[in-house]
Amino acid sequence: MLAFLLATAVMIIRMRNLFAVVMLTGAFSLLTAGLFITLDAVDVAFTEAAVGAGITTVLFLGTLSLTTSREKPATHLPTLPLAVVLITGAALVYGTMDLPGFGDPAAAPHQYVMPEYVSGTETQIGLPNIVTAVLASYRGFDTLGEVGVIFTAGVGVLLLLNGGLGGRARRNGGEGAAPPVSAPTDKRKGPDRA
Amino acid sequence: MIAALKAHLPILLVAVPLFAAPLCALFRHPLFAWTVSMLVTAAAFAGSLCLLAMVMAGGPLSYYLGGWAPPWGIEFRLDAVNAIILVIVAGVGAVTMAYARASVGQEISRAAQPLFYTAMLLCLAGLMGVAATGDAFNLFVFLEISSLSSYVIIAMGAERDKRALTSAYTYLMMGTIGATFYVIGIGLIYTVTGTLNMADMAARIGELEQTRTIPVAFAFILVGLALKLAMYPLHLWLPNAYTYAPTVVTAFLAATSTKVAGYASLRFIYTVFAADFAFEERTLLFLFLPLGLVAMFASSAVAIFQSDVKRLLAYSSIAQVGYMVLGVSYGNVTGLSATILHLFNHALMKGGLFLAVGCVIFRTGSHSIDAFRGLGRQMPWTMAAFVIGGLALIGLPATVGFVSKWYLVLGAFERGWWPVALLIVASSLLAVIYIWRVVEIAYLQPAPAGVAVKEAPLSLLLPCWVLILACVVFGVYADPTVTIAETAAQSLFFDPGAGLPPMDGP
Amino acid sequence: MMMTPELALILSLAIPAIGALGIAVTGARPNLREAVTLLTAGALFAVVLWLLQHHLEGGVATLTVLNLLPNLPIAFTVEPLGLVFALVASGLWIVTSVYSIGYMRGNDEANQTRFYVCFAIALASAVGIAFAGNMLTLFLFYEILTISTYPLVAHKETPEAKAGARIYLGILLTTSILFLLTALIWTWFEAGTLNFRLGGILAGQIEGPAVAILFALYMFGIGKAALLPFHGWLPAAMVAPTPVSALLHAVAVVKAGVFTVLKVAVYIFGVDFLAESGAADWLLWVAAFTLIATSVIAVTKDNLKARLAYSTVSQLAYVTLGVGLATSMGIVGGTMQIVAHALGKITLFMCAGAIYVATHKTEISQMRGLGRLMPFTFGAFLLGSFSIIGLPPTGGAWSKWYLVMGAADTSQLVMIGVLMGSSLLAIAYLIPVVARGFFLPLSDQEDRPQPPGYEISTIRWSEMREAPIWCVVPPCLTAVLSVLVYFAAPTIAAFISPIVGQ
Amino acid sequence: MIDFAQVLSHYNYWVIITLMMTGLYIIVARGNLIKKIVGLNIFQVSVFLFYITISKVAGGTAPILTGDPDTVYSNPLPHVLILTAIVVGVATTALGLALVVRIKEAFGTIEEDDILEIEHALESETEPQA
Repeated sequence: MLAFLLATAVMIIRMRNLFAVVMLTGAFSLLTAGLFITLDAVDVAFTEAAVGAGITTVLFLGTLSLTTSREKPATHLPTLPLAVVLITGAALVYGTMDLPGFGDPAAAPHQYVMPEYVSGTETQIGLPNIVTAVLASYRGFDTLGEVGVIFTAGVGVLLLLNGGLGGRARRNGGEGAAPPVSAPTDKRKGPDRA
Repeated sequence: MIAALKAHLPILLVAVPLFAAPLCALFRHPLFAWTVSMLVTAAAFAGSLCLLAMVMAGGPLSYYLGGWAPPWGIEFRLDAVNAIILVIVAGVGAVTMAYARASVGQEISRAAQPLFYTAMLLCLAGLMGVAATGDAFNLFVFLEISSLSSYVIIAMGAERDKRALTSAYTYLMMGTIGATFYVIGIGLIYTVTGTLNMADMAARIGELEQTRTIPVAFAFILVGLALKLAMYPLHLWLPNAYTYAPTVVTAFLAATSTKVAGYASLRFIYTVFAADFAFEERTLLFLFLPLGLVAMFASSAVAIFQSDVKRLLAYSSIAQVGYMVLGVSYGNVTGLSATILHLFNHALMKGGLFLAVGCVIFRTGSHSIDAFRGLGRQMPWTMAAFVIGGLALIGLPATVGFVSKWYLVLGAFERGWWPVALLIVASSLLAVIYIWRVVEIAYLQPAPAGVAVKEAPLSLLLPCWVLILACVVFGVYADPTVTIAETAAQSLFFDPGAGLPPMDGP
Repeated sequence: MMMTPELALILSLAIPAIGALGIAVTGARPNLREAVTLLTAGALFAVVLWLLQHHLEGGVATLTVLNLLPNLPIAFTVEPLGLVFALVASGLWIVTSVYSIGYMRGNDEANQTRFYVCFAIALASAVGIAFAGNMLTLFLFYEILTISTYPLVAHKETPEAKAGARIYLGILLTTSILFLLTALIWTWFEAGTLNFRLGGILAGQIEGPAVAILFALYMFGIGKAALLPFHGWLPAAMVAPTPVSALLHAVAVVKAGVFTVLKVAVYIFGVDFLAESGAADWLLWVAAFTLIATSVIAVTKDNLKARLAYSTVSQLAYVTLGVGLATSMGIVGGTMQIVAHALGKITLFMCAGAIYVATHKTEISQMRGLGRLMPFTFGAFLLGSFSIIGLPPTGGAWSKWYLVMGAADTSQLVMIGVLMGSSLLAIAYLIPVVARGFFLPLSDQEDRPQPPGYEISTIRWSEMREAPIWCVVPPCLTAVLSVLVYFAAPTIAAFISPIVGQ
Repeated sequence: MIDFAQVLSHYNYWVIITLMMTGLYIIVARGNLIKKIVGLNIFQVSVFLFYITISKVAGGTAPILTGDPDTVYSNPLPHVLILTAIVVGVATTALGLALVVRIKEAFGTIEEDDILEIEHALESETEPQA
């Protein structure tokens, strides 16, 4: 499955049709969700499928319908990005060398805080799903923050697309027709200058 | 009642703006939204001052959210370091909010104003959260709240100049990469320590110093935060974002956002990875020292050639971040105090300067250096504020800039790095050049014929002067700020993770 | 209300500051504004006199305001050296104010309110420097002085004025931030204090070449003392109106510079420590070179104010040379030189200004014969020149004398030669001005056939074309004062001798 | 130096790192603003994958209480974190896309190079004669 993921990612790089790219991204998310299930993360898998594969794709498609769906070919050599990526990747590989092996039950996260969550959920919360328990109680504030993030994004999208910025009126020029380039050259003529 | 309020003060500081924000969004009325924001920021400022007093008197405070003890629950930990950061954020927030009434009224359309204030409040809440929390992942969540809202409010500059959009986009890209790097770093640490509480991490990292994971995690967290901090050379998003954002936003973000990122870096460098950690020492010496110096000189030099005053100040900000980085690189208490002092001082002066430029924008509609011609006579109070703020940036005595510079140079002497000391003072001469360019144009060039510019209204001048006067007051009487900064530095330096509650089951 | 020393110290700073405010407020009504200026100047002088008397009675005046940095307060102390400087500055402010009023009105200059406000702030900072109790306080006022005089130098707002002001600010800020601030922090780092203490605070704290380096940082850092190669700001600032030049050269700015040099030598390093460590040896040579080189430049200048400017650079080097000698005689001579040069140079500048107001002439070559039209002005100029050259019966004679004595004490024969040579050069660049004024015919009368019996060397009262009286009386007054200083010199020497351990 | 067992137990990390870097590469190298956001998505999702991998305990089951005291559970904490992170990621994406829409409106293009060109033109237009 990991191999599939890789293949998808590489295809995304190669593709120029943004429409296809977006579809592939959705597929990428779905694949990840599948992986999550095999890794025992059912809640996450569900969320990823719904949010990552679903909502995100819808958002992308919406954007595409408002903008354009072709990507221009790159004009410059990707040497610098490659270098950045390779160095970062190398650093990460180096860093993971000393990580506990995959699925190692003796790894620190499973030894230290986690057992108390398990026992605590039983005795203190009384919910069967530990993830929900931690989410809602132990780390409830993260969840509150999460709500804050969604709210922020909502406000942001509303502001950007609807709220002001000259309002919708300016957008009546039609899709793709950019409003006239108005440089802030001579605002000295404003009423305050009178 | 008071006691309960006091006991829950840490969470209230974050929660009140967070919950007030929807209120603004719900009642779509500009004046209402502003009033709510103003009250909330003023209350947050009062609360943060109160908190600072409590911390200075009684030592670090720990607040368990929902009553769950760390490392299971999320903890807010407050010591002198983040208490002072909270004061900066809330204080500048309150001042800029007072300023916003007139400035936003002119720069942003009425329909968008309520949501704009909502976003401002969210940004404030996020920044306060980052500063207050003691949990590494919780920090990420708050960081994202503040970042997302700052992308939005920067983009609001698009009503005046569409380039605000692209700068917000660039910031979003770099900011998200930074945040993701941060998450990767946290993931690595979590994998080896099993905890997300910063103080707890610190305690458990001690045994793991030799692993290869820790340095890499350190690097990722640092790069992530440095992107937010606009540390040279990861500053590319900053000049445009500051230039095209609405005035209020620029002043607010310049004074708070980079400061909070700076704080978070300090927290990780000193509390989570104790400073005697050998890898870190090398990082400080070989990375921070040169980068700090390069930032100071390169960005100041670039600032000299800017024809846009906001951009000029933006580059100067990057240079000032260089000073902060330099202070950290000393690896001694004096240097660290200098950094913390400069976090505070720079917030005052840059905030004041951007507000002064805002007054000019308000009257002339432009932030090009040309718009400043003859303003010395036409807008005497505004320009006087600009001059004093500029002098503080240069670091002349009786201003806050002097105090930071003093400790920065003193730290260099303590370290025996006298060439660095000379470089610091030399770099402030570059500030003389770029500030004086503006001053000369404002005072010694005749105003363009035929246009009369009035002095900015009081509602703009007052907030601006509050910050500028603070520059002078804390420059002449730096005793309290220095004491706080030194306490903060001591606590960062000598007892990482001190006062951690005993690790029993919940 | 009882006058206490603390109150007097506060007043000495507050009066000019409040004066500045008052001037700003009354800016729209010139007469009232000028009255405020004069009143302020008078009040300040009175307070300083009170402090002098208090000091002579053995009283101690100190004042600690608040901690700028922990353990580093803004503090003030009255001591002889500072008193001398404060007296010179505040006393000459009265004279300059009177003169400025005549000059500014005579020339119908713009921005007069700004001019008087900045002047008052400059005076406040000069007093702050004079009474500073530690190096940090001194530095604080030193920088305020720099900033507050910048608008004065740029007063005319012409491109030349802007360029001159830029150089002025550039050099003064560069040196003070780059060297002086570094020196300050270094001192704090080594000695743990910046308080002025007799015998110095650095003695025993620092040794080896570091002493000389630190001393050099101080000496070059005090850009206002105009030691080569950081003298360029003085000639550049010549674009300013004459009263400003008087302020720069005589009242506050350069005096603040050399005063700081003396302070550093006496209270930071200590004369004995300087002499022992030999850290100041190089200074002698730099000062000597400055002295001679700028005198030579002065001779070549035709513009009167430029000539006077280079003369100032050269005269300031006398003070620095006194410090370089590192003997008590040198310090006494340096202090005397502050007084004498202040009186002498202010006279010369005011005369130059008076000539400009009356005839709009700036070049020496144009000034032939003017002496007969303006006998008082040129008479004052002559006395001022005497003081600069060091001829009796003027104050300058004593300062030069003490310096020569100091040089003799330390067997610096070369320095004696330098001092003598420089006096000769001073004769060469000052006396011709007067001589041309009195003994050559007026330039525009040369071609005209003279009426019979016309003696070119007689003064014709009927043809007098003096500048307005407010421009003429002040230089005459200062000229007389420089003569009086000649007789008061032993008193002054006795007054400051405690600080040099005699 | 690296023994085979370690490679086996760590290869999953490395694949994930490769994925991350693919995402990062798209962000940095590609000029299309939408494509960049796609890259960002891939980058973030790979990080999520990394966290979930950490949480896996060999032989464990999903962290839902079974009532059997001997059950080995996978670690729930990373799951919680990633739930939060997914939402944050989507919020960022939404905001980024909204910006793209606005940029398209304002500049008429969503290619970085074209935008830079337009901005450059604006720059020289507003540049003062000095």
